Amino acid sequence: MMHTDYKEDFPLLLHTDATGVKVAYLDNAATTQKPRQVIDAVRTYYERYNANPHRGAYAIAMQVTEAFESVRSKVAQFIGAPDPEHIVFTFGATDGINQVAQSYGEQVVGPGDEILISVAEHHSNLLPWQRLAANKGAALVYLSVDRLGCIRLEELAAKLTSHTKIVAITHVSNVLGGINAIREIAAMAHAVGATLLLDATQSVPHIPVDVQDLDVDFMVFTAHKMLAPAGVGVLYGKKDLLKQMEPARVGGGIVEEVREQRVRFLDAPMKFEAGTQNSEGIIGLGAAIDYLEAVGMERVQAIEHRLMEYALKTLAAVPHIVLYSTGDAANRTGIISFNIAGVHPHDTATILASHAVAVRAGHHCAQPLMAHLGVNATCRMSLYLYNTEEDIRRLADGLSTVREVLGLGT
Amino acid sequence: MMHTDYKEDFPLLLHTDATGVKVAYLDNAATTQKPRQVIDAVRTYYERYNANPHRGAYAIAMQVTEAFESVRSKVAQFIGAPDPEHIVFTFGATDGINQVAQSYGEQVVGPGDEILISVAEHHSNLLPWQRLAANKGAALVYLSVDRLGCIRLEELAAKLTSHTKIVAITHVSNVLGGINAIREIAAMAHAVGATLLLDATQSVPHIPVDVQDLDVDFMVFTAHKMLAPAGVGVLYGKKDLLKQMEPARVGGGIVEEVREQRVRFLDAPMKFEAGTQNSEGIIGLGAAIDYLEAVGMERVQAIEHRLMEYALKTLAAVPHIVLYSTGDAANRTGIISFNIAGVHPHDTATILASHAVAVRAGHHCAQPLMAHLGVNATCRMSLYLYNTEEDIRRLADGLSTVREVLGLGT
Amino acid sequence: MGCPPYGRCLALELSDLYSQVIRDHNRSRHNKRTLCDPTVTVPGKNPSCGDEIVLSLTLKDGIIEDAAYTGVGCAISEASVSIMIDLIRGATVAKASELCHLFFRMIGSESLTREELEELDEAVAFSGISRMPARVKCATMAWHTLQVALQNASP
Amino acid sequence: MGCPPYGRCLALELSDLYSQVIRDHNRSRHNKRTLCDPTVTVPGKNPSCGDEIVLSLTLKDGIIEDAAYTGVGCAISEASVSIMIDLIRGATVAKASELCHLFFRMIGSESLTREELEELDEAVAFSGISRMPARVKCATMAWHTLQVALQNASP
Ligand SMILES: Cc1ncc(COP(=O)(O)O)c(C=O)c1O
Ligand SMILES: Cc1ncc(COP(=O)(O)O)c(C=O)c1O
Repeated sequence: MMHTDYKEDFPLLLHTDATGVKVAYLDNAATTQKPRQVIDAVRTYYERYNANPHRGAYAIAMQVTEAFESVRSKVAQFIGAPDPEHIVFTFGATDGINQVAQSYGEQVVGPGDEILISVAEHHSNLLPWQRLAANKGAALVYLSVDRLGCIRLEELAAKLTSHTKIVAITHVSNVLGGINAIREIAAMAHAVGATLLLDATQSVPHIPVDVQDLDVDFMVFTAHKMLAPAGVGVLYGKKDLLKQMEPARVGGGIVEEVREQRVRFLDAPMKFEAGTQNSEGIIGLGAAIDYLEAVGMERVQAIEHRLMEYALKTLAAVPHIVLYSTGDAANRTGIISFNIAGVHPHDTATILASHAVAVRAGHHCAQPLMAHLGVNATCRMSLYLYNTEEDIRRLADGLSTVREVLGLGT
Repeated sequence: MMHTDYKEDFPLLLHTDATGVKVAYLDNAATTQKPRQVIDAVRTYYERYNANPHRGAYAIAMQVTEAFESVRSKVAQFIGAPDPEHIVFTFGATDGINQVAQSYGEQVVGPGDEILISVAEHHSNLLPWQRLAANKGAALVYLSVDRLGCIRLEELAAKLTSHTKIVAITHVSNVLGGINAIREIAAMAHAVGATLLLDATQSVPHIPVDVQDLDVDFMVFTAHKMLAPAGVGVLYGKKDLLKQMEPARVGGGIVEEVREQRVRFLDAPMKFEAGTQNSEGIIGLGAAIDYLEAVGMERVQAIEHRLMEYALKTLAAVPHIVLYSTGDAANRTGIISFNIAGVHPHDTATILASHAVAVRAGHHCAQPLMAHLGVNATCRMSLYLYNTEEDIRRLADGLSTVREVLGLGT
Repeated sequence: MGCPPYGRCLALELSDLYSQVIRDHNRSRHNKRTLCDPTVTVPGKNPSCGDEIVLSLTLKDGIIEDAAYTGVGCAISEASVSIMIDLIRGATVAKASELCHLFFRMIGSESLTREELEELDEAVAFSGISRMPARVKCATMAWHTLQVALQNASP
Repeated sequence: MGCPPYGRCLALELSDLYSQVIRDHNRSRHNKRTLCDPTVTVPGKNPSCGDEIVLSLTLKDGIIEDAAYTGVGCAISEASVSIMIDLIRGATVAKASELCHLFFRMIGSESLTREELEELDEAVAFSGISRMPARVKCATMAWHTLQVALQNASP
């Protein structure tokens, strides 16, 4: 059953602790909570049809195989991929980006070539390219970003050259929340013959995403940030690209034939899924997509947009607050980075924690962006469809106590 | 609560289908069932303290971090590692072996060097080395095996040379079930300066394993074959080896400092755990180890040994059966490979499935071993602590019907 | 997702899977032999078991004069290739190609007309295989191999 | 595993974490300055927030004549380094090293004698930090840095 008060579906958000308090969970960019529907899907798998998929002729083995492959179809349809063969299951977004850097990057990047990323990339969409560039004698070129973490198309135009082999860009900054203009970026990258990898980790859970409409070449995202279990991710790739790639990880389940000194791999997507996959996680992802589709991604976006308008207004009124991305709620998802003047973000987060308000403090795995912003660290609140205005009020109220707790006056 | 009839703890094994039948689950070498204790640990995580570990100052984030790290300690103690820093969480055994091949293998293997494996290796402990050898101009050298899939120490002695850089051997063959003499193999490998990786995927769940006693350099295993969730594995490594390795996968959570063009990684084990880990799976692994320790690994081994004596006797009496590893139950775990004469193993497995008896048919991701045995494929039954003599009787009864169903007489 | 009864192999009865036709072809093996001078020889592989069946055709003037197979497979795959060979022996390449399409439509659970089913003759023994996903590849391997053989043979 | 109350930061009261001592050191910042001619300067880093605190010591004849720090950290880490500097200023290298050990024993939840606790003086403000795992590194960074500095300084 689906409620309009979505919190009702999330046992963790309903739980009251010994002091009668519920958590105001505002760390959704780190990971999201799981609805009953997902928790039940995982439990039902364990209790009714747990088996190793693709490997048995008995009833439960066939059932898990069918469930597993039906999630592949569901994911394809959810992100607008032409068919399930475009969908590779990974162990997370980080795993997916590393696979592309190793399998595809190793093939196409050579000395003197360039890889283009933005200064707002998560370390997971930075370090694989930094290493690839270093190994190959290629250059890792950075694009700066605006106040919402978005790249500027003029700068992109200036930096794209015939040497640019790969453009790897986040759809949405995990610190500032702005939505990049991917359709334009893809067209510009393709015009110089570069391949575009989209890190959609912070977009797929929050806004409608259509890979064919955006015309991206590769796209990765991670299940645990979209109501589903951890240890599962998705890599979408255009068919000819997947076809030309050797698997980055090799082992059981991906071969047509193994001889002592040679191997013939299966076709994509199977050839990329070496070893036993996280079936329960994949089945949980299927249930999460069902949940999100029942709500509707337009509606998810609208809910977050409405909450963001409230949050921007409410936080702006907090004394001594420093907001790192001001402006209105347009063209962004539900992420706000901030600090309290004179207070280290770790202290702010700890004091908020004592009010059972969960936000994250730190560099958010985006140290180059921190350098760009001229800070060591920030606090970040990040919304999802189950958040409420009350959560945001509790955040603002908690923030108002911070300086006093530290003896800095109010 | 722990029963002596362990089946009572496993909801899937207790479930009766519409026709009143329970499954006789004999495919434990592929994956094992999950006890209530593990299922509950996962559910409690989702309902009470789901958060991204190592990343938050709020209560549930600290709680998951503590739970996560306490499983690391538990794993260390379970396999006799000196301390938790030796334990790297991976996404499975396949992932762990690939990491060692990429991080360590790339460093130490050069042209003319040799990598020694057995013909009984699972593809996951074969293909990473086959590729490494090909990339480096090194040789992949095979050891043959005896009727239980064990290597012979004389052949090992003859093939170990000063060129041997890596010996990668399974502790227990996933097809034939024999237990390799790892202590001796380790000493012999070390005597020529080679590094030993032990694939303990089929041993750690079934027999007591102590990494210091065996003196292995690396060891991998996978959680889903030991009562725990899929998508989690463990890599043990000696400290100086882990120290000298660069991470194979890079991304968030593994860095001390990231600049645009350089990075400084954290120490092991953190530097190998890029990206969000499978926390629920790791917490489930902790519950699975608690379960196995409450039973006692000596007892697990004794239960399987007793069942194996019964199974060897019972299956030997099945008409037209061909057993691929005869003899008594000594020095082996609960795995038997077999065929019915004149019948393809896929047909045998399908007919067994109609009796709700779950065994696996195929090459078991061990094609070179199949070639060595002179078959394309076999059926395999594999036991775990919850199996019973009745499961084995149902297997034997089912097997007796196979030739008749196919019109080959009885 | 409902749970199928364990003893049912996902809703296909054992006697439907191993029907008389299939059992007969398995025993007779009349199409399991080596052709003297085949026009085209194509291996077909089932990666899940490592099985290989090699299909050979002798073509003359667009007619499949003879066909045979070697190799080993399970009861389903050997019966499927044997039944297929009976069907295509003497047929034109065009006709064989058409039978391929019909067979895949049937496996894909499309409902065929009575005439179409008659064309497939004994091969309708596999019409229920889609309810047994683990074995679909066994039934289709022969026909996939035939498609490749026909392509290779066409000038 | 029991669930700690959300509002409790794992059983450490906010007023214990941000005690008067810690607040005072945070405000006064009397040890936050640059030494003219330090014998040894060592950076300490907290990877979880990217913070860096640089500790400088002036040593003469085995005595820490002066000490100071620069850089930024959270309230806990800045208070910890400041309290540490007050403690070691004027102490012998041997004594400072002993204080390190005492401090780590306290953080590791060992129970110390009254005399030992007295030696740690204001640093006992961090005795409860182990109940707040996310902040342990903030409290210990100063002392880890001191250990490195003393090693670097010893001839
Ligand atoms: C001996 C052996 N090694 C490695 C593996 C690979 O384990 P996983 O698929 O969990 O990565 C398996 C099981 O599939 C195995 O039996
Ligand atoms: C933008 C972005 N990319 C990549 C990642 C990495 O995802 P994961 O840790 O699930 O691999 C994250 C989240 O941590 C992210 O926010």
